[in-house]
Amino acid sequence: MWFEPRPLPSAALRVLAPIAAVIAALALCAALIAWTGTSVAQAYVLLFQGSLGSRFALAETLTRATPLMLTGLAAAVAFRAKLWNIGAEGQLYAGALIAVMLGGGMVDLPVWALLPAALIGGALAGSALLIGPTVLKTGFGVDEVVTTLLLNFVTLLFVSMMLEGALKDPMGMGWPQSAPVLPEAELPRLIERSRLHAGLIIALLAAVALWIMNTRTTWGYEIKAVGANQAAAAFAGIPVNWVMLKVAILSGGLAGLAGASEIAGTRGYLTLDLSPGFGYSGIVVAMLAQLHPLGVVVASIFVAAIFVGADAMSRTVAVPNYIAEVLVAVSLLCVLVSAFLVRFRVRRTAARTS
Amino acid sequence: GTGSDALAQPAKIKVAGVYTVPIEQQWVSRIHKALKEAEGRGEIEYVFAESVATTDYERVLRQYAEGGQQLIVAEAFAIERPARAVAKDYPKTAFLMASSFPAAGNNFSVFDNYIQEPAYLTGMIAGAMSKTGVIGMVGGYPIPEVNRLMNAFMEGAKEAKPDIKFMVSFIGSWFDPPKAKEAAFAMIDRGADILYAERFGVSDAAKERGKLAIGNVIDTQPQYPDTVVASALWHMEPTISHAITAVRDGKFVGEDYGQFSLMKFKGSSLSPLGTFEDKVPGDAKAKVKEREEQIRSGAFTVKVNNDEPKSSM
Amino acid sequence: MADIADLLVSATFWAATLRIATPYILGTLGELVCERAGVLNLGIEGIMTLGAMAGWMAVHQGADLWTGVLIAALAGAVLGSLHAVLTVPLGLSQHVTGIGVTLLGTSLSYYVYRMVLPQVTTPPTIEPFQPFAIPVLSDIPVIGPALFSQTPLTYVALAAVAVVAWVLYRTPIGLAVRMVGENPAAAEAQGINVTAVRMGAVICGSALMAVGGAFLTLSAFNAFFFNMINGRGWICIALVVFASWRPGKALLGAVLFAAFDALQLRLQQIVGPALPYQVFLMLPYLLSILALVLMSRRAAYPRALMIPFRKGERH
Amino acid sequence: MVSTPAVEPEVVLRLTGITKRFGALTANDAISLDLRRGRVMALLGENGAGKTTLMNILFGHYVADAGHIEAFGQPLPPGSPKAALAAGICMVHQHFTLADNLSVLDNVILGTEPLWRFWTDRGRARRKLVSLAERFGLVVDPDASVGALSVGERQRVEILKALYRDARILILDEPTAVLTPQESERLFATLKLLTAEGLAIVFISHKMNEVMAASDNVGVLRGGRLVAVRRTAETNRGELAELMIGRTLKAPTVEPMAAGEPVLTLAGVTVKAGGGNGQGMLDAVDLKIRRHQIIGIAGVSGNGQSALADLVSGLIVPDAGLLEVLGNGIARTGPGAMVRCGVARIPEDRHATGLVGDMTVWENLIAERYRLPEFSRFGFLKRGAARQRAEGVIKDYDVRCPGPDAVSRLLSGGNMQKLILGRTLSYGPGLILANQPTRGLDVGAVAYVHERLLAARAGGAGILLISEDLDEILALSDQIAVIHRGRLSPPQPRSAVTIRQLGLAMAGHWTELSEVA
Ligand SMILES: Nc1ncnc2c1ncn2[C@@H]1O[C@H](COP(=O)(O)OP(=O)(O)OP(=O)(O)O)[C@@H](O)[C@H]1O
Ligand SMILES: Nc1ncnc2c1ncn2[C@@H]1O[C@H](COP(=O)(O)OP(=O)(O)OP(=O)(O)O)[C@@H](O)[C@H]1O
Ligand SMILES: [Mg+2]
Ligand SMILES: [Mg+2]
Repeated sequence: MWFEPRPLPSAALRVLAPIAAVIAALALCAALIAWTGTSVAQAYVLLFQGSLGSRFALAETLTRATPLMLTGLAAAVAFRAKLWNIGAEGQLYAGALIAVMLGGGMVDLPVWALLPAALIGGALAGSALLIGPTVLKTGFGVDEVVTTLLLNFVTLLFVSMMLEGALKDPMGMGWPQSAPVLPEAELPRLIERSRLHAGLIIALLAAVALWIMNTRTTWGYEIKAVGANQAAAAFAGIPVNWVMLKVAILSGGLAGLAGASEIAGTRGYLTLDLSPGFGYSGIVVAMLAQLHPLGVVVASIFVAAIFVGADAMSRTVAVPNYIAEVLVAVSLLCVLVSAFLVRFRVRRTAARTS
Repeated sequence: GTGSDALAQPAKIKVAGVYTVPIEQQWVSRIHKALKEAEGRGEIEYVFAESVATTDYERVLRQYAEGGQQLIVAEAFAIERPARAVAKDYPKTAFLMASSFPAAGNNFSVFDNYIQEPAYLTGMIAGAMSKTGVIGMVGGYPIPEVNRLMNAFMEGAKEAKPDIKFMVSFIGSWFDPPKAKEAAFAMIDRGADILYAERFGVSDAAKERGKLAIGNVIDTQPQYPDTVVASALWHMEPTISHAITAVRDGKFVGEDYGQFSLMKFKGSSLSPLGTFEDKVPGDAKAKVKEREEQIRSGAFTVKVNNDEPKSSM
Repeated sequence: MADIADLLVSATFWAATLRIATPYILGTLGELVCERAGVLNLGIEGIMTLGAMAGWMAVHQGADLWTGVLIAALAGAVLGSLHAVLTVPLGLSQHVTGIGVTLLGTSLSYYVYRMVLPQVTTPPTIEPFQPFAIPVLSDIPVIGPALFSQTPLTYVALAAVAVVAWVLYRTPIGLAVRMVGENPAAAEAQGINVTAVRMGAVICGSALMAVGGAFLTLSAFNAFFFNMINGRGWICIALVVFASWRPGKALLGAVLFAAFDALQLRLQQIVGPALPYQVFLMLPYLLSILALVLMSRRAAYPRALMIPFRKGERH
Repeated sequence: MVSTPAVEPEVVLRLTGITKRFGALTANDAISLDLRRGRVMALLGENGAGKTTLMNILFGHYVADAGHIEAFGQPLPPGSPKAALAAGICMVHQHFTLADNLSVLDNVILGTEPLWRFWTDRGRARRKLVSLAERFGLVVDPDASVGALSVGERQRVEILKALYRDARILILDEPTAVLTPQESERLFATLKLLTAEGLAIVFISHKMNEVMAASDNVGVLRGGRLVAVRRTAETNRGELAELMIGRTLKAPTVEPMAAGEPVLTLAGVTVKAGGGNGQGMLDAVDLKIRRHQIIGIAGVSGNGQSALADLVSGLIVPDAGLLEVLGNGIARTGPGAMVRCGVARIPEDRHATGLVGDMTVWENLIAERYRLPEFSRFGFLKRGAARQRAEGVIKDYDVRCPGPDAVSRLLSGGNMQKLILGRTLSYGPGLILANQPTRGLDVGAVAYVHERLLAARAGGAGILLISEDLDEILALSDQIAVIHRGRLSPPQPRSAVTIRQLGLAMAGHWTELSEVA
């Protein structure tokens, strides 16, 4: 058996493949659900209802999708340039840290400036954190997978240090948490009695902006060229290192923004469990979307819906809520395989003439 | 609406538990156990969600509130503000939340593990049992829930042996038993012969090295019959039954349930010495007994001290 | 200061160091074997979790401890072969597949654990491996208690270092593993089945990682906890780089890292919180990054690391 | 060797009806071939004719779609290099298959012993290797790291790999492509020793003189089909060339022209950083190229050509010395700066550095100029203008592709090269860097590229032609210089040098070259 590249995969194939992958994932996980003795059909119906079936469910799904969208875009923009940023988690915390400092009034700012300062400051913090590994990569050839991964832990420990030290909330009864941001630094709610906040709008705008950037601008052009063939890009005169740096600033900034928007939108203050792995899930989202910014919107809503829906389902029927993560993981792997099958067709070992 | 209908049998109250950790975790296991028992008595219908990430916590609260749960028992520790916002949004639902902060409004009550009293008593026992005069204490993070028990324990130990020394360390994680065990080993290596087991893993270190341990929140003596001398037990039953009654009678208001964790209300107790009945010196037992009586009668109060405990070596 | 010096020469300190190091040694060796064959395995965190769960669960269900270790290795091998199939013959992105495998390994472990043990209020426990003092050797002062009074899996880990080093540098199969990590086309031209060797390496490496995970539930502790691996797998990834892909240095790196941890736990009690404990915890990561930068130019990293090799394609 | 004994030796290898398709492309079309003991069979054919593919099938890298192979009368299982090796077939690949980080010995012994053993007997292996090396004059240090070896030494290691395995059939795919003429001669002497011991050899080459000198039989491939097999003694160059390309080849004519003002001046240019293991740097290079002038640079690859090309491409800056391009003293150079001052650059490797395979034709066409007002405004691309330009180039340069939106990866090599020519030459450059401009192209495309370069020369451009193909250098250049270990010989008029002199000069004997001057 071997794999033969398809010269030009058809559009239908490319659209159908991820859908088929998700169906395959649901089918694979059906076995786990059946193990509990629950009806699989009922479970998936509940999953759907719990994620998209009501105004509340939808609002919750979108709330959870918001940070995923931003970290997904962060991964998508970096991966397009083949900058393997595995550090979105750390960048998210860096963004949250700065956002909570600025939004909490650490620097004297007019009230109207609090929110923009928190968001922009958070984004810049994320950028700053990715610049180091990027410079090490372009300048010294240090593998950014390892450095960005390691920086996640360093950042988390640093945040932990701040939360138990300088930033500890004096009113927090000793909990390792920061003081809350001022009300003026909070993102407005989009729907009453829900958590859905304007961070979603920011994420959507970011996705559209990235899409326009990718398709219409010189920046998008450079990034694509550098990602597809760095040597050729350099030869043509595209400033590869500078493009990488721009990508790092964008990618880290988006991840930082995810942290800032979580602070300003849902939590109000910083704890060490701000993110249940949004940075890592962002990679999943980006891959599901095949790095397309608008695809990221869809994929993040999909992942969030699975999480929220599976979580809700698990509370109605006796399926452990860990099923949510299993579903996401299996979906990711299935989508990877399906993307492979779009590019290659499987051939039996032909003509074993012996 | 909690009104009972024409039938004599009152309708079961719908209760939901929301926990940030798995239900095996000592702290949450006490709440879970009390609610399970109430369910067993037919008083409530009980559902729960465990290991809920704090990001998802507010949603789960809201979903339960939307879903018509009458009483929600949960932890508000890391999500104080969102939890209170949810309670405001759902005034008909009763919220009983673990919290270090005061109660609020008409439907937000708070509770906490105020078991410093039995902790003090276990300290007295530890002080009496220590031969090296060094006690090791391993905690997760220095938060009030941990600090006040450690402080009370230390006070008790000092009463029994004024020159006793303490080593304190925090491992920076709630879930790393191997690491807690290592921290405990480190203390044993430096002379501790009794360990205050705030985290899972500490008693195991004591057991492995033939040292003693003091339990916390749950009674682990059955697992460590030759190691765990005594434990300060937490009983959520008084808190839970008070809340259930209040909901059933339509009288739930925001109040502080902290007192229901006190010994006076049977919210906490010193575990029976069990396998150590004969090993603890008689006069120590007598002194503990005396203090216990005084605490119950109100003649002696154990200070609530939320400050981070410090090593004294 | 004198306290710290005393500490550094005490047998108990080094015994603790070796104990803490054991899962890192096994995990790092496992990752090293994968990477030597050219496959980055970011699935390590999930594979270690699955190993910890599967090994423990087997023992809890009545198997003896060594069977538990075997089952952990098997479980690791199974999850590893998923990573192997996706990254070797299919040549999918190794980062992303690895993250998917980690996600799957951890969530599946939790799911299975909860399915088997749905209603527990205290964590069920098993009777774990006990320290086993090797006669004679353990009587040597300082070194004896430090090295030779460990639980059996620590000895297994130390032996694994020697075995992996021997296999890589002294045997034909080891040469084949190194070759497919350096230049798969060259290996194929010498009649080596690149796909088989790479997959075999990933599977064996994953089994080693899983045993590293099982150490935590069968030896270091006696129960399985969610989040129990707690980032130890990621550290192994860094340690491999720190060790320049050499088994001996991997041992050194793991021991150094563990020594920092052991020291940190003790310093907290000696000097109190003079420095936030996080600083100590950060050190190993920062040192790894520094090591990466220092040797990036001349690192003898496997040249074909992360480069897929599909048979019959132009290279 | 040329004289054939009355009795033919036995057939050791028989290919029957080998067919191999890559998608729509038929790389091998029902090829049948016999190889006899102690004989050398040369395979000729244009680039892409399917020679390597055939050998890859024989060696088991690829599986044929149809056909079968017999070695020594036994059927050879398809798709298994291991089986091929077991049958005594060894292959020296067109691109070396060695691991740089491992020692020579490691590279040689890999796969020669059962995989599942507890140790490797290195002592014995080393003795065997050393004795083989001595017997065939292939001296190389068994413990040296391959990464530290020269190209010629690596070639020796490749052959030693085959000998170590007691090869009975040896396949050499373009073994002399990277060797100096002298090194090639050494290789052929070794091969003679081997055939005398009964080894059968297939060797692939584009160099007609080698084929004539060293082979007993010649097979000619065209478009995937074996169009002829001839006894070497009974054929001649002309016939073979015609068999290969289907028509006779007209040599390009270089009109004599008066050189104009200088377009490129290098004075004492030194480049320190650069290519690995001490090679590939430039050492005090002087060079002047004028308008209407083609200067050819000959040399064995890895002697500094890349550095020279990178310098003129703007990828690197000189560490010392002066670089002047079209009247501009270049201080802050860069590919963009070079393009803007009028340098057209044809890179060595069109796949790796010439084009971004996954981008479309129009995207590739603007790669050098996307930031200029011609193609963008306020950071937004003018896609219309870019497409329009692509359509123009496609027409003017006869790029065969579906249109501006075609993905350039799917173009054939010749059309890729036309695309690159169109990208640079259409702006009327004053200086052209042509680095291996025809490598891997079929003859038609080669003629087209040469024609375009000569037209640019006539139009006033000066051309720096770097090529490993001496015939190309001799055919196009006004003057020829040889580069060796980073040093450049003074250019000599083409009429004053011979292939032999060039070969010696490429090996470092410059005196040969200056004697004529
Ligand atoms: N793995 C592959 N996938 C797709 N196409 C291939 C592959 N290998 C070879 N080809 C195509 O098959 C044809 C024959 O290629 P091959 O390498 O055999 O040519 P060749 O005669 O060896 O040429 P050269 O003189 O350049 O070495 C070419 O068009 C080539 O692009
Ligand atoms: N890997 C591949 N995938 C898909 N199609 C290919 C591949 N390789 C070659 N082709 C197809 O085969 C044809 C010949 O391509 P190829 O690149 O071999 O041409 P070439 O003239 O030999 O160029 P070069 O010598 O530069 O490789 C092209 O039209 C291309 O569509
Ligand atoms: Mg070709
Ligand atoms: Mg070829």
